[in-house]
Amino acid sequence: MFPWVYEFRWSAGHLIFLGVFFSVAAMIASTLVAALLRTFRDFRKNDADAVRWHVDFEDLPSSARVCRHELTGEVQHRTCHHEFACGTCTGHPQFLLRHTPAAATEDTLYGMHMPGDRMYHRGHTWVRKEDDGTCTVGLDALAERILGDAGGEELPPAGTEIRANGPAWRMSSQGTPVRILAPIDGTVIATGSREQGWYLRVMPREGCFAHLLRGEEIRPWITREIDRLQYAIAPDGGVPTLADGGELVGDLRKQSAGADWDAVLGEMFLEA
Amino acid sequence: MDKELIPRGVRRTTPGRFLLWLLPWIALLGFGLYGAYLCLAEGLNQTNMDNRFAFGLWIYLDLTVIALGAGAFFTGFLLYIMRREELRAVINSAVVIGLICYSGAVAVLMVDVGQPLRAWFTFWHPNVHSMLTEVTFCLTCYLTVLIIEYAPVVFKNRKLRQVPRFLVFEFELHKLMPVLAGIGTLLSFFHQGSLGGLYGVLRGRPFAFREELGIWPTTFFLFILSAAAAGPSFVLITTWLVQKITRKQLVRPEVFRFLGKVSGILLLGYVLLKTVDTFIWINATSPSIGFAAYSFYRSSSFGTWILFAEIVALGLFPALALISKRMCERPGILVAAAMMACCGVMLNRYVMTVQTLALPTLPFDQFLSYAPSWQEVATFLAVLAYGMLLYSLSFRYMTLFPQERELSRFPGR
Amino acid sequence: MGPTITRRDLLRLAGGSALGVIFSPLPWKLLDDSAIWTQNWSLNPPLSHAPISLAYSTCTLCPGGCGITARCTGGVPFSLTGTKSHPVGRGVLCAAGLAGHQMAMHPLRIVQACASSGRSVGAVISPLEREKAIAAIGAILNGLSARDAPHSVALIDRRPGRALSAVYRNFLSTVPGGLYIVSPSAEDATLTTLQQMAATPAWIGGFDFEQTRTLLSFGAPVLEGWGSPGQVMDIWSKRARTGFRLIQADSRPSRTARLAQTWLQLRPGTETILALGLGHVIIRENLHAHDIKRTTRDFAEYARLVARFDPPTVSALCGVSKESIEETARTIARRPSLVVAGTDPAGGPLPNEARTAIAALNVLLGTMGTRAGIVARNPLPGEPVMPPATTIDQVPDQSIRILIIDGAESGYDIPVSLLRKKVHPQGAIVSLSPLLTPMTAWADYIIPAPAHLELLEEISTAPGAVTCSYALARPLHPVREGSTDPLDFLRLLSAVTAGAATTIPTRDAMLRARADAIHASGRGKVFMPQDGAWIEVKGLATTEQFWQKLSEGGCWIDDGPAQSRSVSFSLLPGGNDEATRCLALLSGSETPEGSSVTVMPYGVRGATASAQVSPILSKIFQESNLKDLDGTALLHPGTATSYGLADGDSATMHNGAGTMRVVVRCDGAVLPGVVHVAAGPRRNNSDAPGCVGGEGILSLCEPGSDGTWRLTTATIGKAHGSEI
Amino acid sequence: MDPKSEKTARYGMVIDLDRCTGCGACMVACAVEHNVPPAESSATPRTGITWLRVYGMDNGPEDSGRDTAYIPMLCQQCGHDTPCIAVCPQNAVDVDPTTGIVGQVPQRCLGCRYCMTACPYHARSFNWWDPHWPAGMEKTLNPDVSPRMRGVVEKCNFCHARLHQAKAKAALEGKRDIKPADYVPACVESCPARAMVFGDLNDASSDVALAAAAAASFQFLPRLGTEPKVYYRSDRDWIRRKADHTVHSSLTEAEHR
Amino acid sequence: MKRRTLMLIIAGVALGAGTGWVLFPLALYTRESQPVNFSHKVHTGEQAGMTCENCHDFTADGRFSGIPALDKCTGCHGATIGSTDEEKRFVEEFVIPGRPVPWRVYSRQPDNAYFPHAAHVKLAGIACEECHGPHGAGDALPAYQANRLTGYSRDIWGRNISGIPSHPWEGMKMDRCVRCHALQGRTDGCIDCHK
Repeated sequence: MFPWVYEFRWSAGHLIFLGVFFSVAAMIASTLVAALLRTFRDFRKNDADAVRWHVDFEDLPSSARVCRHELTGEVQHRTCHHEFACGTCTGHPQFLLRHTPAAATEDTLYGMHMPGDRMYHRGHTWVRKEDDGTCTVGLDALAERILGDAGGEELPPAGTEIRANGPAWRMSSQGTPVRILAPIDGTVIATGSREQGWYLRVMPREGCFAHLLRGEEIRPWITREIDRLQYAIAPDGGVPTLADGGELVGDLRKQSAGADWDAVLGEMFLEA
Repeated sequence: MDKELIPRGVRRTTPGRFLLWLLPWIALLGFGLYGAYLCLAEGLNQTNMDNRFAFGLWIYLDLTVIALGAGAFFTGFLLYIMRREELRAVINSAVVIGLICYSGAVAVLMVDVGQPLRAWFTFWHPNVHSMLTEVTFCLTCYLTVLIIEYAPVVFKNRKLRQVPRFLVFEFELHKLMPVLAGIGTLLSFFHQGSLGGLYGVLRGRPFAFREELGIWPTTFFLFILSAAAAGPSFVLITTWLVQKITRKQLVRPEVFRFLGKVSGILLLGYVLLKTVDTFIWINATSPSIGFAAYSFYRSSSFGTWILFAEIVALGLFPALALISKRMCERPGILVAAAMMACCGVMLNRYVMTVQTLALPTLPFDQFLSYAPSWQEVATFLAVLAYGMLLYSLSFRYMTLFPQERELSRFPGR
Repeated sequence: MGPTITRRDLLRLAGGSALGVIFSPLPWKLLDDSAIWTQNWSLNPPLSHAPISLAYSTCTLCPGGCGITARCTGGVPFSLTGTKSHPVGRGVLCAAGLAGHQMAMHPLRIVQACASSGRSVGAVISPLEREKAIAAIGAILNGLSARDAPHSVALIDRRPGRALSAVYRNFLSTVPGGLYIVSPSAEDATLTTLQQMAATPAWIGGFDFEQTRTLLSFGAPVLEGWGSPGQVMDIWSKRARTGFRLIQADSRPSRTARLAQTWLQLRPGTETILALGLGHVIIRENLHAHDIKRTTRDFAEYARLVARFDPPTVSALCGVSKESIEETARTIARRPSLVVAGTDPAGGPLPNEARTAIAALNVLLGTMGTRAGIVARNPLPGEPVMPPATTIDQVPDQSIRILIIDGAESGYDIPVSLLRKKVHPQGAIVSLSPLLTPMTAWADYIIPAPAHLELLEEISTAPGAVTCSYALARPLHPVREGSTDPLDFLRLLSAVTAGAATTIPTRDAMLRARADAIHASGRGKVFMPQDGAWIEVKGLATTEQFWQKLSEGGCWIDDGPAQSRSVSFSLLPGGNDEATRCLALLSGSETPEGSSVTVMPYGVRGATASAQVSPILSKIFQESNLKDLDGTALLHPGTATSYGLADGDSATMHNGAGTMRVVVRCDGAVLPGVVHVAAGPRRNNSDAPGCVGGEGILSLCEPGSDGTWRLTTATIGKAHGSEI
Repeated sequence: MDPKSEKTARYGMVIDLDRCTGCGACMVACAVEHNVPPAESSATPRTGITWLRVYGMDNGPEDSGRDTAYIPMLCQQCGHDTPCIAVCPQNAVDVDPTTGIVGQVPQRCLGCRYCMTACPYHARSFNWWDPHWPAGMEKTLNPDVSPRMRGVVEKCNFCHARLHQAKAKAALEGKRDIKPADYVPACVESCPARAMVFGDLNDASSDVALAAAAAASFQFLPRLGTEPKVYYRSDRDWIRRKADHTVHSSLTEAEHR
Repeated sequence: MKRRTLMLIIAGVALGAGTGWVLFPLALYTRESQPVNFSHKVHTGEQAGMTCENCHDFTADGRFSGIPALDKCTGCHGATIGSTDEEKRFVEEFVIPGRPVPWRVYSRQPDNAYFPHAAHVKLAGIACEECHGPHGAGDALPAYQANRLTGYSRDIWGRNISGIPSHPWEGMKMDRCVRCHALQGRTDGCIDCHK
């Protein structure tokens, strides 16, 4: 095998064969090492959450990745490939040039309180800019409905850095753990609670709101979300429609207890 | 606990029923391992192999599973190198199948050799002219590759992915997959080939001996082609089976059709080359060393019908069926054709292993027969059971079919 | 960083030490050592490192008397070869002889006196103190009285002509009803018959093969162990030059028959007819010796008898074509030629009239007493002239009270049933065999003798040889504790026996007496194996010197054959009733009825069912198809299919005498309706070396009135059940 | 030491099939010489260990079927394209360059049995069992030949241990080349019919070289191109016809099989 | 990399290496002393002045006798000739009862290795010391160490556990044979040295 092992012959056949073998072995090894090094690098840059979001996003069904400009009907069909980071999207600015989204016209959708003065994240959190430059982060009404009487919030202590699409906090809905995606980058300065109607007070990083949904985008988005919810709860569309007479039914949980809520939560909170 | 391991949003049966499904396989595995233990402890007298039938069921098994396991490398090749994205739907499953086939084959080989503790001599003092050396080197390397390819599938398990290190490593590894796929293709190319060469070089066995092209006998290339043809078919069959057993739709129909088409085209190529090779063998190779090819088929049970079955019935027919669009529209025909294709390749391996040794060479030889002992069969079944277990576990706890979740949620879309 | 050890810490430590170990010799040396362990495989026996030496002796496995050169390490022989240019062995050994040094370690070796629980197959054999056993035998001996006469105390000597044989006879002469029985070896068959036909009783003859050109053999296994193998092989391998020609008259496709230049495949049991038929042609064509009238007393009667055996008749009965009968007659008439009657090592002798008819051909052709024929041989000096010994078939049934079976191997089988018939129900059988042969297993008492090459023994004239020879078999192994020299057995027995008052000589004295007599005769010369030198006996001043030479492995050879005196023979010693017996044959033998087949047992000399061979002979009997394991049944494919049998099937054969299991081997050269069953070694059984099966095919062979068992009938059919 | 001063030999053998009577002495002598253990109880002709095996062959139904030849088959020591050497994955088989003897080293052998499938003469045996000798018989092992372990292949090497001793003997006298008489394989030595001639084929004057060159001598399956160094001789041409396997004969064989 | 981590890893390495280099050899080899404490020095020194060949000689058929049999010793030591207790013991225990001395052979090769001394000594003219070292001058016999796994003497591998000889004569493994033969430009077959 090696020149110093007896029976090693300096013949062409030997050299070619072993040459190929050793280079293959080397390639396999280096691939592994490369992967490991890159892993460590990611951790040094603590991109772990970014990676996780990236992986999760990859696994999202296309129905969950509808572009905001499709929502507004500016384009027939468009699926997001930028992990909802419109800032990095090349198409987004052109759309904005052509059409600036109008403000929201109503605060109640399907009987849910979805005020238009807030910006919404695909993970069903809202962000409200306060006058002191901070932001308040909360769960939108649909999320509250889906979670039902959720509890066991694990809110990040003040001073924690959160990054958009990274985990903001965890809570559990009837035993099922749910992680809530952070809508924006920033530093937590205070924590609220469900009763208070908000969860985090965040000092945002500059200009990290581009990707949030707002104004006229909200209604079509919620409509599609309810649509997805419907499928998630009953793939075969067995149960009566959730929104009867424009009102989302009261207690989703009771209404469709048989559903795989674990899957539903994963679906709706964009968790693989 | 069990629930938290199952991927989100896919339906799996209850732990109880799953265990019930595993039990028989576990029992079978135990039985098989006992048989293998006997062979290792008592020596190979436990088998029905002998000095004349020095290769038996096990070698045949190795040739076969490795041919069928070729799906792993070829799917990987098409996906990562040829960028056929539709195959992403089955790549994980293909990798698991490959892993099972190759690790199983290596395990059986370790029982098959008389002195397993000396296995590493092949690396330390390799005889590079031996086809078996080529096989050994490639198998070990490719098995490593398969394990590495399997790792991401494991790391993406719902529980494990919670560990950031695993998730990130998986992510980084996945990005390098094309490299591994490339290496895997190279390795498979060589060992599928050298498995064919294994017999082609036997000038002492006129039935198997073939002319050399370059440094390899023609069987080298025929094996590569046939394996590449059988691989996708086998992936197709397994996927179809899993769908039937779990009563779920796991991949979109067009994936089946694509696999079928690939398999068909390669099979057609194989059949053509095989035919040419056979004619050369009958008219030149075999007579040149004093044996009339027909004499191989006159003696006892191996008639010329074998040639026909191998090349036409289980070669040409399925190839045409798989290629034709109209046929492939009908899943029944598609699967049947794929099965025929696999059987054809298995038959080829069988003939290569068994008929080669059964035929006499010396004028006073007799035609020999051989039937494996229960220990041999048991060892074989152990591999089957091991495969079943590994696949079942992988299917339950890992995402073998990425499309499953969406298909289960939005059927038809 | 607190003092608490976390799991992560342990992991780091482990990782570190793994690294450390990798950079130490441990894993690599272990890998290397494990490989070395598989390479020298400590499970294998270690080899001797003692110095190598040569030792010379003589093989005693059969009467052949081939010289042995043994390579020894630390005094233990590890390989045997024929002593180069040995006058008897011609420098070669047969397959059995080559493994002779292993017989002392035979798994079926008995090394203590035993008593058997019964005479049924698989009887329990349990150790018994030697003195007790001998006392018990003595008690029976003393208990014998005129009341239960006619009774006999019989001893079967399987190797007559030894000094030991003489001692046996002396002992028997002193016990009431003592009876000395011999089982003649095959080569003697023709010669003893000629003795009976000769006018002068003490006529001893030998075959002058070396010179002869045509050998007509009636079923003698000439090329499979006959005479001294070396001599026969020598003649055979030179045949291209010398024109030696072998004509084999044999029903079985034996190796000899297949190899012989001419093979007359005659129907079973038609040897007499063929012999007389040949006589017919010889006389008709006037090919007989010119002085036939002078050398025979009843030529006329003979001529009248054979006149009835014209070729067409004979051909119809024997299945040998008329032409080849005539051709054969003419060939053997072209002298020098010899005609010999065979005895199959397992199938036993030919019937009397066959032996006479065959021997008569020699007389007819005038080969008697002439060069290249059958020549008179000088007796071995010191061999006491004794009345001819009894043969077993002459003993009345159930008359034997004590039967002692000598341990020496003649190489030929006797069916136990034959002995059983002769022994009284209350009688006792004593075996002196060192090995647990089927015959031994059937004995009531076993006083095992030392094994082959453990005891100083003698080998005299090989059967059928023209000149006598004498050599000592020097022991190559120490005598194993617990075995008993037959001489000691006799001594102990006579000590406890009332009548017996003979003094039993010591082995040394016994053999020296022989040696001295030879030396006194002053005849012959001694071959020395060390350097192949020849030493004239006359040149050796003292008997001590002669003895010295013999014990160094020397082999004494007499000077040439005796002056042939013209002897007259009777061609029909049996007179008229013999003639009528022969004529009766013309009516044809009754063919076995419907379902049953003609069964002929066969064996290889020294490797029959009753003679154990070294386990290494499995190479030719079990691990290859060269020779047949016990219970191999050769059938014509046609016959096999007619009984629903195929090659390799296991079948059962059954007749009045018993049932046995056989393995079918189809052979196109076998006569239809005939089954040849091998009585040979069994497959090695390392798991249960002590266990002994039945007697094999011979248990089906009921010896007939004429004391032959070579032909019998039985039914054959596919075996059911798995027991073998 | 300079290898050139050592004569390179090409040891070979000629077996006279007209002399062989199939007595099997050679097989026993061989087994004893090489410490081959006796058969296990369940061993068969197909699982037994025989470095040398005598086969019987008759002239078949197309002739009388009555004429029989016994054929001692041992490793044919193929001199060209040696089938077993190329296939061994770990160099356990090689040709000894100075003697032309094909050597098999059980200590290196992995037991994959590929060489056995490669050998057209079935001259190789596999150790299906642990070697086992009856109690005491292991004392009678030949000290010059190491017993093989379970799970490896073994075969004839022309009694190479005897060549070792011959060389040692020569070396003691300061010579490199051996006396031919000092090196005779066990089978040749034991053959009662003297049917085997052994020696150096390179030495044109040797008996074996002359016999091999004789008209009546032939090889088995010469068309495979393996150039065996074991020759056979017979004056019976049906034997020569069968030995030289031709398309014609292979067909007729098939007819009758 | 925190300091603690580094320390832990270094400690681990030390631990592993220690096991491999120190404990492993102790565990691997047995130690047995020879039946008689034979002094080569006494025999080869001036008072006796014997050479290697006097005891380790060849037999007529070219075999090497190796360790001499008892009779060699008895030649001189038929009765006690020296003054040492060890010799006295030797004579009483072995010579008088004629019991062969169960010497443990340091350089005993496996049964499957064939080493013709004749070729190496007579033809190649290799001196004994080149392989066996200067033990001819040694006064006492070192303890015999056997490898528990392979059963061979430690001297085959060499005293140094790493396998790197600390003396030119140390180690008698195949690599050494091959290296020397390669230097001689010999082309051997396996069976030239394996039996």
